Amino acid sequence: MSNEHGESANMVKLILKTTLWLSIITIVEIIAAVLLTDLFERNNMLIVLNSFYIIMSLAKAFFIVSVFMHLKFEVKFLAITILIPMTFLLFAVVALLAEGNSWLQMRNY
Amino acid sequence: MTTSVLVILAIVMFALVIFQLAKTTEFVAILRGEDKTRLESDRINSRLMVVFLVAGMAALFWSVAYFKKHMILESASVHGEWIDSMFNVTLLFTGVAFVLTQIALFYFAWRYKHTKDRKALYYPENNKLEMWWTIIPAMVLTTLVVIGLYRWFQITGPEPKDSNVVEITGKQFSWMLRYPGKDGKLGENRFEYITEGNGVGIDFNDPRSRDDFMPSEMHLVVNRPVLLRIKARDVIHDVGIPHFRVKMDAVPGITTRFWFIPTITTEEMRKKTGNPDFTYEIACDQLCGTGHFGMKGTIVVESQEEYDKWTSTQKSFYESGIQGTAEEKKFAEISMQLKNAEAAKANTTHE
Amino acid sequence: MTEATTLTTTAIGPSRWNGGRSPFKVSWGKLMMWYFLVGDSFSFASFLITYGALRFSYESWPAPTKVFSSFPLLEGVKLPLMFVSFMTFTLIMSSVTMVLAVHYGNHEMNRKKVVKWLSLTILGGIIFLASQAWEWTHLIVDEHMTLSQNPFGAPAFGWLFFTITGFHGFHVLTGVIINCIVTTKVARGDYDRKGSYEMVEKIGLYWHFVDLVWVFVFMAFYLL
Amino acid sequence: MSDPVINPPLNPVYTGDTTHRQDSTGEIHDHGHHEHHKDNFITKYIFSQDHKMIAKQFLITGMFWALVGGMLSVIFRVQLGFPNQAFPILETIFGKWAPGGIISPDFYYMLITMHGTILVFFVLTAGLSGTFANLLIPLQIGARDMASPFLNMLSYWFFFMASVVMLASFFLPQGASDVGWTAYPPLSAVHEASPGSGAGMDFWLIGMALFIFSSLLGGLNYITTVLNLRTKGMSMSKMPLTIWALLITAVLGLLSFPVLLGAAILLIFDRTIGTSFYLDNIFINGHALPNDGGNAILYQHLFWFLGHPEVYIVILPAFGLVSEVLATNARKPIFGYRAMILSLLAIAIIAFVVWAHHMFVTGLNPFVASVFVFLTLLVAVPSAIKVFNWIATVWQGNIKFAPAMLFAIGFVSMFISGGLTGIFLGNSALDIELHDTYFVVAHFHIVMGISAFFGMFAGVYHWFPKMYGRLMNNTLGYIHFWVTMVGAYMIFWPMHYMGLAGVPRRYYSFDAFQSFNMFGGLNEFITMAAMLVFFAQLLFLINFFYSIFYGRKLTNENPWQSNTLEWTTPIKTGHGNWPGDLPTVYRWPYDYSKNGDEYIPQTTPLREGETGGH
Repeated sequence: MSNEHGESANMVKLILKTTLWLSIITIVEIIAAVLLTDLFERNNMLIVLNSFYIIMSLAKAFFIVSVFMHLKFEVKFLAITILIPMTFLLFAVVALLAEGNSWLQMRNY
Repeated sequence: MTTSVLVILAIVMFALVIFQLAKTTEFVAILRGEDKTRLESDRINSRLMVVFLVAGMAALFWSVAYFKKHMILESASVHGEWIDSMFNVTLLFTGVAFVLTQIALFYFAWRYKHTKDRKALYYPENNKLEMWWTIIPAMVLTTLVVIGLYRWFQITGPEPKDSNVVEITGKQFSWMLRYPGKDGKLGENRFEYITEGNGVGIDFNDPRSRDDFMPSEMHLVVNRPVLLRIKARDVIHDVGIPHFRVKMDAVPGITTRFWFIPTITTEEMRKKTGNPDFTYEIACDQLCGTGHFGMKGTIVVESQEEYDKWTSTQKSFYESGIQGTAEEKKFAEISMQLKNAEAAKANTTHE
Repeated sequence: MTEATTLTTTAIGPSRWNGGRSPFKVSWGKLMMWYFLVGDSFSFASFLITYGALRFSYESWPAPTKVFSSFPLLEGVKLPLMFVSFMTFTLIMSSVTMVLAVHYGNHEMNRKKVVKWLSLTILGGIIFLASQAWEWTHLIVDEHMTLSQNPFGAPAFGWLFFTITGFHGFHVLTGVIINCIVTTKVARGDYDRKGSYEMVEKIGLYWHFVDLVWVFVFMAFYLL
Repeated sequence: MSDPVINPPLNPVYTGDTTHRQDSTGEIHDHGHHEHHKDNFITKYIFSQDHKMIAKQFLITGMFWALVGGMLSVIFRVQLGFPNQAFPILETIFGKWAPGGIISPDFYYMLITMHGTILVFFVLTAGLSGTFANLLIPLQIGARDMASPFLNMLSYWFFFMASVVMLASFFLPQGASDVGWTAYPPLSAVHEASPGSGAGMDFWLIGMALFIFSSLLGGLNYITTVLNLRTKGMSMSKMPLTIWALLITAVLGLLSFPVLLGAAILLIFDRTIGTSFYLDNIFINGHALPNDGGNAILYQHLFWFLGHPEVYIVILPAFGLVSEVLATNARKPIFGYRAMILSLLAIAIIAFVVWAHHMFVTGLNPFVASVFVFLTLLVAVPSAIKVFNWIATVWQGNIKFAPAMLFAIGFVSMFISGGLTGIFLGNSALDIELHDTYFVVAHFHIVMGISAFFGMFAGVYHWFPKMYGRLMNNTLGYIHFWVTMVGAYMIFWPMHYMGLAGVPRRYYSFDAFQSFNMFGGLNEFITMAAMLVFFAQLLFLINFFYSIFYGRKLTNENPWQSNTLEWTTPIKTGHGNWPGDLPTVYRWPYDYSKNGDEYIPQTTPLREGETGGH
């Protein structure tokens, strides 16, 4: 940890830059949701838009975790121990979405 | 009451006696010298290891032979044979592994008991050995997975085109069956139509449903594929038919399915087993409440002619149970309500 | 990396703790907070996965732009997603103020600045909670979207929305409470006396996590 | 949570490592917490923050629950072994639950449900990893205490509260939960579905929620302690396998219990506020429920996402304890230390991607199922490696048959028997035949019930001297082992035969079915064996409690001549563990019979030409 003034100022700059990015992404997402949903839906391209949201959300998550939560500046192995468990979730998401889809096929009455 | 007290007293006394004996051995041990006692108990225990191994293996083989007639259930369906052969293959591999590892474990335990004049071998690692005993199980398991999945996809795959369809619905604590009737098609059913009289919610507005019949016993044609459409209306149940190797949960809200081909008629089975009362039984295999253990259904497997004769005697559920009764009025009312509700919904969404 | 050996040489008193070294160069408190968040992310994930699975089991799903189209005090005007954008920005901004509080705590041990930024964070949290309260009330009272019915379509949307945003709101609420406690402690000078503002950093992690979860809750209910 | 840092300059790396302030006092007597003035009875025995005392609390609460859980099984085995036979004493004790001396079905289902819940969670999770993680982690890694002794204490008290709630549920008018320990909705969600689905289920859910908090608090503590508080020289590659196993167990718990909490919260909502996460189209007791649009299988996914790792949470600590006991008593290094760690890690990772193998016949999508078949059978590989390595550890050893060693060997035997049947069940096509039959009961009781118990017994016999400074009676230990070993096989082995015949589990009686009712004699035999084994456990309890007070006093701080750090502490270990400096570690913990020395403790500096590892 350094108390050097320059480093501190740099950090503040990085924080503000990250804030800017987060805001831009959010604005873009909302604009897309409000203006483009109908267009994409009509052309059966909603999946493109949805993938866009997911990628953008992951980008936002990356910014929050790496800069705000400071993980970028921690020992790399710490980051690894935190991120590896998240891959289990990835598998669970895929499996459960597949399941949800099959429930749709099986719904009765 | 008094006998129970006596039994408990006897047990307590017995425990105390054992305990006293154990304490005594401890004192004796101190008197005799601990090392000596330890060597002796080591010897006893190491011998018991071998005794356990031999006696255990003997008991295992004896009991398998003894229970063979009970535990090997004649498979009465096509895929049952597949499952049985898979079972045998798996048993072969696991059996070999079981016998070898148990023998090694107990033999080593006996062979390498503590002696003063011998030192244990400092042998922390052998990569080659470890590699082999990773690769061999992996290969065996791959084989089993391949066989297993091949069969799994066959069993769970689409049913043959000429399958009969039977709908089976679980409720606490019985099974309700529905056959498609003469037209060969099951009518629609809908949850909202369920009443005590119309147990599976048949939609009588659907013309296909008018000839559906609901027998109390399941009849199947031998060597003819049958598709079970499995439903539940209150909690989860499970259609388990051990002789056909059939098992599938009945889940409220969704329809599950299982198809199979019965290969042995009830008559033949009676001869084979020498049991004149033999019946195929449906059991509930998923805990569904306090009556779970009595949730039985019965199945008759018969020839096509017998089956046709049976179907011809069955009365349609609509005609025998609904038509002209209070149930029909109730059904009409619900129909009306549903229609109105749907219309109202359509209106609001249009807004 | 200061090895513990230097400590043992000073022999007496505090140096009795002569352990090895932390592989991650962090205190146990921070490590514990991190792993707590990993665990908590699994509980959120269980809810969001539930959402995904149930949503995939429906033919149709209400369009978020239709459901969330009101703004307080502007009745009758359709402003799709505008209010939630406001909420999202509140949360992002409160995250920024929090990270600044952490920063000034760690780097400058500047009590005044830390208190200022923490207070703003709390304010952001409260605004967010108030907004959520308005949104819920509006949906329940005006739109009649409740746990058992949903005029916009699939009933599951309603109860999933209330459960998941409720669980998130609960996290925000606890975050606000903890922030209040820590702010008082900062103002009292507890951490100056202690010589470390790490507590601010730890609650900061928690607060950012709440923001992080919102990213996905937002995506699930308002975008997809 | 965070306490003031004392003298930060002296502790530059560990700002925040303040619970070790007891070490910073300079005066290191028996109790370290100088701030806690004197230990009175309450701070020493009840609200103790000493990890060793908390371990004992976990152990004794766990033993209480094991006794209760075991008793429940004996009672319901009476019904299975002697169906419809009246035992008036049952009515005397249980009143309306056993009218005419015959257990009622309601009571039977309540018993099996609570038996499962208690043994899986309260005994084999809290009692096993709670005890040994608390006892061994600080002692074996060379730490004064847990990272946060306060949270550690809280962890026990949450467990205690969970216990109270669970115990209280037995006395509800409608009885405790009776829907199976897995609590599948709708049975568990709909109040009228079953007598125990009402208040009993509420208590069950509250109890489980408290239990989850306890596990999470404990687990967080174990993980941070192992990662952050190791003594000098105790690198990850020098940790005893017990610590590895306990660390991985804690990670599994940390990741999977929150999901159970999620599942439980949704279930609570379904029960109380009218959501329908798990409910759809339910018509019960003559009326339809308003709930609409959920799915019952969803709960099973969430439950087993915890449930499967939970199986490993139960068995991994036993792996660790057994590895340690085997190496110590065979006077031989554990074979393939690195392979043991890697297989632990592999099992832990696979644990998270196999949960749906509990659901092959629940209407799971067949394709999804096939992925799970593949992943499930993968588990067998690391498990096989472990078994072979244990056997190789015994090979060419110089085995001392302490009771702990007997249980360790018994564990390996049980684990083989139960593990191999898992290969049948993991293969979905075969699972069609075996699912929910006694084959499954046999499988999981042997592989995670008895095996984990054997690991626990091995641990208790081995570390009892560390806990109480006295020795347990060996003869009683031998009797305990042999009766349990033989008896456990007698109980569970024949269940395979019943399972093959398709006999379903959770049946109160088999009278209704001619397919299942031919095992009467066998059931009677199993019941007798179960009683025998239960009484053998009483012997263990007598031995345990007697030895606490009257056992032979330890004369040597290292009775088993073991290498690990806990045996370098004094016989009466105070709070803070080591009276002087913490020990420094130079070598791995398995230097047995190396270069002519019978054992070389980890604290022995390396000799000329030696490397620290193996």
